[in-house]
Amino acid sequence: MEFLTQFLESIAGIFQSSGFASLPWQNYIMILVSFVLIYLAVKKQYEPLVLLPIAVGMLLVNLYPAIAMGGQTQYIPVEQYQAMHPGETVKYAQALVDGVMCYAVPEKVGGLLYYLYLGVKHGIYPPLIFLGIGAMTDFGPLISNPKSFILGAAAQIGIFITFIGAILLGFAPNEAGAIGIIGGADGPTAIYVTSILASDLLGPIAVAAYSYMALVPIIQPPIMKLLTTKEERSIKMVQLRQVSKLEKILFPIIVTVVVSLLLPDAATLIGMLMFGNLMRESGVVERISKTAQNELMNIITIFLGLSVGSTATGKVFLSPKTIGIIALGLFAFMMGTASGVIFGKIMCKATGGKVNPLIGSAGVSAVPMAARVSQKVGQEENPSNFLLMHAMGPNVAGVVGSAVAAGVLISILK
Amino acid sequence: MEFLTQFLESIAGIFQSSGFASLPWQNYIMILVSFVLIYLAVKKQYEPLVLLPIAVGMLLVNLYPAIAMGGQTQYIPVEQYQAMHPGETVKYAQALVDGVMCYAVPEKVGGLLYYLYLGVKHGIYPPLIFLGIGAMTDFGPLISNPKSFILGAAAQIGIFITFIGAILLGFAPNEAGAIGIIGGADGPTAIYVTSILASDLLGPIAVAAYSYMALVPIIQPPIMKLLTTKEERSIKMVQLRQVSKLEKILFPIIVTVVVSLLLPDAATLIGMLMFGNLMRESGVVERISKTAQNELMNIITIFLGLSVGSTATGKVFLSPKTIGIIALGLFAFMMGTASGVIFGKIMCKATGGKVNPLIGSAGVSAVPMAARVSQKVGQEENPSNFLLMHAMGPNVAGVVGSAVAAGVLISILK
Amino acid sequence: MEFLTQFLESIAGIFQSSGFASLPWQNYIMILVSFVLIYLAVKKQYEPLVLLPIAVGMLLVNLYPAIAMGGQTQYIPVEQYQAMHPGETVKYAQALVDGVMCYAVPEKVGGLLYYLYLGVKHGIYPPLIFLGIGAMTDFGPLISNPKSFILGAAAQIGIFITFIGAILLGFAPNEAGAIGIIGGADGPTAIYVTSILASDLLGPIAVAAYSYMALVPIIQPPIMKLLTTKEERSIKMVQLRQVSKLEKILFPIIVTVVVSLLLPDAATLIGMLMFGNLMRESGVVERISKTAQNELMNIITIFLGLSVGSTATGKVFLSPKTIGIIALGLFAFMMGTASGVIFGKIMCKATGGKVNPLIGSAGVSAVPMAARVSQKVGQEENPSNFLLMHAMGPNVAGVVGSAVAAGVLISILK
Amino acid sequence: MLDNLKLSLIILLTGIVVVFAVLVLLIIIIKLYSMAVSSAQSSIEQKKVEKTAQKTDTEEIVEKAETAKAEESDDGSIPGEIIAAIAAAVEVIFGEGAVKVSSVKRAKPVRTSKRRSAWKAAGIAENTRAF
Amino acid sequence: MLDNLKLSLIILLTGIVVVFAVLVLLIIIIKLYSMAVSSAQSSIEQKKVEKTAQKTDTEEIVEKAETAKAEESDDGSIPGEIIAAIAAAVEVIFGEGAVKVSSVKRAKPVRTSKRRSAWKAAGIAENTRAF
Amino acid sequence: MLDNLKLSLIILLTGIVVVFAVLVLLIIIIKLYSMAVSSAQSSIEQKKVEKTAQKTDTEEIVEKAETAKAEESDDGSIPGEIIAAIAAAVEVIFGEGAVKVSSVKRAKPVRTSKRRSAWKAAGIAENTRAF
Ligand code: NA
Ligand code: NA
Ligand code: NA
Repeated sequence: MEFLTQFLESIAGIFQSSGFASLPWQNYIMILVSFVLIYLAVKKQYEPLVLLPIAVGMLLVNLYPAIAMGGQTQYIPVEQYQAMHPGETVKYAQALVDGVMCYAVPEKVGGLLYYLYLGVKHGIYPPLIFLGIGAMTDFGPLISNPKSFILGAAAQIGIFITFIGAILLGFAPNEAGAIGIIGGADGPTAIYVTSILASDLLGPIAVAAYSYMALVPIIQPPIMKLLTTKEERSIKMVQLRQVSKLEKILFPIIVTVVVSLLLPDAATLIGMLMFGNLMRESGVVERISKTAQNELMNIITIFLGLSVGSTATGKVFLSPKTIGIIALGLFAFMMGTASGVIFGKIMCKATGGKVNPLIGSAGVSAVPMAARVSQKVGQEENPSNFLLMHAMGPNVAGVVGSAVAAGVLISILK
Repeated sequence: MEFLTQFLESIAGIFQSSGFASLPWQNYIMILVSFVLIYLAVKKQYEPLVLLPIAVGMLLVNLYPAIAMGGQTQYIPVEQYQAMHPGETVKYAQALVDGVMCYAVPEKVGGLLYYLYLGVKHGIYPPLIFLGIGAMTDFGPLISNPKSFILGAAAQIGIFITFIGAILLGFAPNEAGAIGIIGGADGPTAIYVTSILASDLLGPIAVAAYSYMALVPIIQPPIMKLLTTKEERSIKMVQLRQVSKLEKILFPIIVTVVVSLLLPDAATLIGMLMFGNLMRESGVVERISKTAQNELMNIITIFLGLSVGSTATGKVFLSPKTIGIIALGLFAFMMGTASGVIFGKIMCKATGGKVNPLIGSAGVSAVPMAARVSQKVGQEENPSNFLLMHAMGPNVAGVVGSAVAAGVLISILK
Repeated sequence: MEFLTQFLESIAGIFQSSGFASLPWQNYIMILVSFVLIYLAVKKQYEPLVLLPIAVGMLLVNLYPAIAMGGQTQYIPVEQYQAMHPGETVKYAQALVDGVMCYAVPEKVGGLLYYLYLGVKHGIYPPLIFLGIGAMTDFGPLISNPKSFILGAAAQIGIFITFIGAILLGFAPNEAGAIGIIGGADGPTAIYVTSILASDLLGPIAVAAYSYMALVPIIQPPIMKLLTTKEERSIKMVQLRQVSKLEKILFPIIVTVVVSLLLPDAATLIGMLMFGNLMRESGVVERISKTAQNELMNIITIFLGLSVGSTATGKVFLSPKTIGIIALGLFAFMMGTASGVIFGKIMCKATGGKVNPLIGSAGVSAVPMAARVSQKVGQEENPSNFLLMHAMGPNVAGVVGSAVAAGVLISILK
Repeated sequence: MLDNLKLSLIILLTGIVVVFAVLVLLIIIIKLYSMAVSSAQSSIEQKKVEKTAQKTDTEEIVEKAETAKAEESDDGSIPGEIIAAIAAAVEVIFGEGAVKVSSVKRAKPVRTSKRRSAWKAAGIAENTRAF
Repeated sequence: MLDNLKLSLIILLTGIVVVFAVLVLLIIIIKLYSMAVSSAQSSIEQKKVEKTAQKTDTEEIVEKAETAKAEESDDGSIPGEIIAAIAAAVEVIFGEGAVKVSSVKRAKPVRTSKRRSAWKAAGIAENTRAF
Repeated sequence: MLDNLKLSLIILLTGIVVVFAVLVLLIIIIKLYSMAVSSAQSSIEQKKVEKTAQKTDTEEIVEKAETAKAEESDDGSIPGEIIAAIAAAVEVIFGEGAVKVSSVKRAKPVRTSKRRSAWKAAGIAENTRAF
């Protein structure tokens, strides 16, 4: 009889610790949200390499919140401990708790995603992903036509305009900075800035940033067409000159030095991006360059995605803030596109019609998707028009530009 | 003269710190044990990918125990420190030791295997290996014939029967749980559970688990033949239906949700296994899926093996407990095989002879060895009988089953 | 008006935190030094796999010192904190600071290279690189002719002679040990020893070690020619016998046991080197062996290089010590080469002219460059002379030899 | 010891009950969704078969290209050069004449561009997309 | 300084003595086990050579297959399909007739099965074995 | 709120000014060094073109091999077997006669040695170089 009671208690205990009995309703909504993200990643192929891990991290943390919780330490008064373990010599950390000397005894380890998240919290993952991106990126089109930097700068104006919008919607300045950086259209930069300025918002901001990057082919064309004339869109640009190997090697060194000296808060991101690029262009360290852009980046991507997703708990995600972030993120992308195109028009005028303003929208980064959108919109108007390489210049300049913008935000707001 | 004395003292000092002068005799026995394991791994190819690192970890820790020791911190009273280092500003952690305010000055770093072991201690390595296994595993045969789950569940009964056996042999309940999980025939699960319930026993339990997994082709056939008739072994099963891509994509999501909700303590293992499988089946993230099943898993395997081996010090390993663990581990494998086959017979009866009971033994996991044993024993009876794919169903179900059983043990015993 | 003031103040604030306003002049010199190293790595291909990351780490830390700084913790008196955050329950660590109970509130995370450096500080990276080197190295020529160990030992004499030199130049004993190990001509060993004995000197010692390794073809030939006669250099050696697989498998096990027992402080390096070699020769764990020598080693190389470079701040590097280190490093290489060749001559005499003394210089390690230098100098004298495989024996013996020498230095000086 | 034995039996029962409960629940759910999925998919496939049966080879190719085009504008993730590649492959298999009229306009400019280094660079850049 | 110089000399001597002691000990041990290994192996090889000399090619192949079979039952780690693969390779090299009588029984069913997808799947699953 | 709005405007202005300042500075520097680099390189290339124009194919090959030799002795990092490989490739392309006199002496011994396992081992060992 007693035995049966105990058995039923044991079953009941497992049930009570189960999700069905303990999860708040918000978590079930978040599970549905994660399903939507999995659908978008798998079926619609919205940046699946990052959104799929984010979605799974979100799913897991809402099914099993402990997976993202830190370890627990028990504080046991020294005298009590010694009474319980006579004769034992211990090495536990000692601490004063409310005036009583205690041992800090580790009681429970943290969850997997808690440990993986440390790489986000300490700002380790985003620069390492930038290392891989640098090793993959050809800055040739930008070196060949350095004026592209102007477009890469112009498209960052959206970041700062969005900042104002976020303030108007009632966000605190640090949150507004993290929201604005969505307009940088650059995932690692957005995660890096948010982890420093407003780590609570990591989940919604990362989801917004990567979703809108996937939606660039939908968001940009109407704005581009609205702001340009048929004639402007038909402009053919002259072939870019060939860039020598030496120029390509010097480029990452110069950018590192200039940006780090002027804006120290951008040094880590830019430094690693340019180190990756130096590995690539030097041609003498192919072994480590390949690992940086493949296995290392892939491992970090998995860890980053899972742990960013694990910040998206119901309490944080299901708040009016998320709706604001989603709306402001779209606004940021649109502003960035618009300011890029407008500066494209200015350059068009200034060069007497040699620059097709469509390449301005590529300045938002979202490499290489935004450049392909420029190509496509241009070719619709004039099938023999090939803007892709011309758009790659502003496109990679936009990566540098958003890292610099990130430095400004961190410098003022942190 | 004095110089010669000092030189001889220096030589003597090195000799006194050498293993010859300082190692207890148990370590030499453990060194021999590690040689046996190296022999089994290299010559007999007993799960060499894991047993070889375990054996080397065991060898190193017994030759040089400091390789697995943590760092040392010196507690120097603040006043004393300041007297010794006048004018210096320090950043050392402060702590009260026996009522005296001290600086905690790091004095000595830990050994390599101490740091690598942190990934075991914090439960990080096993789920990451499950990530890779998930990305390698085709759950098609199980989705095609979901009733295989019954066999995957049945073969876990050995875990709980072995628990009773371990209690009878005098093991504490937490130790008994870790020993029982050997019957799960799944390395990462065994290491995960043991690191939580009875980390002292990691060495012998990991060695037993992987050794018996390598011995599955020896252990299972006699039991399978004993429990089945010639007619049962000759049963041919009908071809499995083709499984659609959508079903394969939904499977990991559903399993994650169901298991995590019902049994939170299994969520980390199952969640990562199924995330790996989702990466595989979605087909949109091949980059990271390949890294998860290759480089990431290989790196973790090296670290896991070395650090698990480093727990096998003489004091722990050379105890009657180890003999008990080895005996109980074999018992667990046999019980799991038997209960799998018996449930296979029940299913055979229930389906009017459509199920060959030999596929029941594959439910212990030990993927894909146990399934191949089913195939081989079946073909001995009837050379035209191909059970392999039918046995793969229970085989992969057994992986899920032992993770669920692990969740039960952790939930009750931790 | 006030607004304009604030805007200008904001610009001024960014400028004041910029490198231009805050970096001491030493950093600019170090930036130039890093340019020289980048030039040597990229253009002259001086060990680019390590020197390029070191140079970039050096560049980044001098442009942006915070990239290598640890996190900051604020100590806020408990009462004050509770007054500021009423009703909040906190989990911050408690500590007594100057007799006042405080919360230790994490305020700022550390820089990227601070975290990457932990792997150097805790002695994790060098053994893992040795793991990969072991998996790449064929010890066949050494097993075939074990007397090569004598030459591998002889070439380490330079380490201890250099120690005397460093003491004479006024270095402290721990520093002298780290400087001496440059003569081991083995990067990971030098970094490992220096991180234990004199971590302040990591930057200059690593740079010196790798630079001189790249310069082996310049440094060695004059010494080799000076110490040998034309007849000695023309000696042809008999073909080495074939080594069986079993001998190759036993070799790493035996070396691990012998060295670890005799000299525990060399156990970690030798143990991992030999584990890598056992993975290679056993032939049963190709999966993890390949990862150890490729992706794992490449990732560690990037982290190691960057973080070693980040120790080279102006304050440390621009001191007379660096000049001493550079001079002593060259001296160490020369002494090692000379003692190797001299022992080669002794062996030549002892064997009645069967040993070409030129293979002695290969004992310094610098695998396989030093062995190729022996080949080249030999062939200059006698074009039909092929010393390469004969020189590979002392060459790989030199790796073992410097690890043993490292153990002696650590054992006495730490 | 007696307590431990009672615990053993409780664990045995709880373990068996929970493991079977979870896995049997999985069986039920998988059976259900498998049925749902396969019935849904078979109805889709049937429609496809009916449609296809009414067409000649050439028409089918053209339609495929159009479908690709349509899908592209839906989510924008299928870039133009993929269509060109498909068209080129179709030509190789069915002969040059097969895609004569309707596809020439679409395919030709893209195919020309494939010879340009710009597109090659875009292919490389593709890899950086997700970051 | 004088103390440091004394320390230097001690380190010089200790270093040289210890490094040489360890490496010379290694020489001795390696010499010894090399001799042991090679004498053991040469005696084994001699036996093999004697045995092989008495056989025709065909017999040898059959014997090899049988050895493989025997080894398989020893530790169970060499699966049946490897034998089949070896047999197939042998056929390719020596012609179909070479493995006529004794191997047909063993090899044929397995070779048939190689065409089944089940075996292909098993090959893939092989990779997961160690975990 | 008003304070925050003021902050917004300051951030907007500061952000635009700093971002443009940094990137425009980069434009200037890149323009400058590009000009420097390309003018330096074009003058080097011109010299090369002039030199090359005066030679026959065979002479050029010989000279290339000598340049390689010279570079090798400079920093010692270009090993002899690379020259051999180049020479072998040249032979394949230009026929055996092309490298008759001056290169035979240099190339032959190395090429012979390429068949030795020692050099194969050295090739493998090459990978370990940096560590
Ligand atoms: Na951007
Ligand atoms: Na199992
Ligand atoms: Na050495």
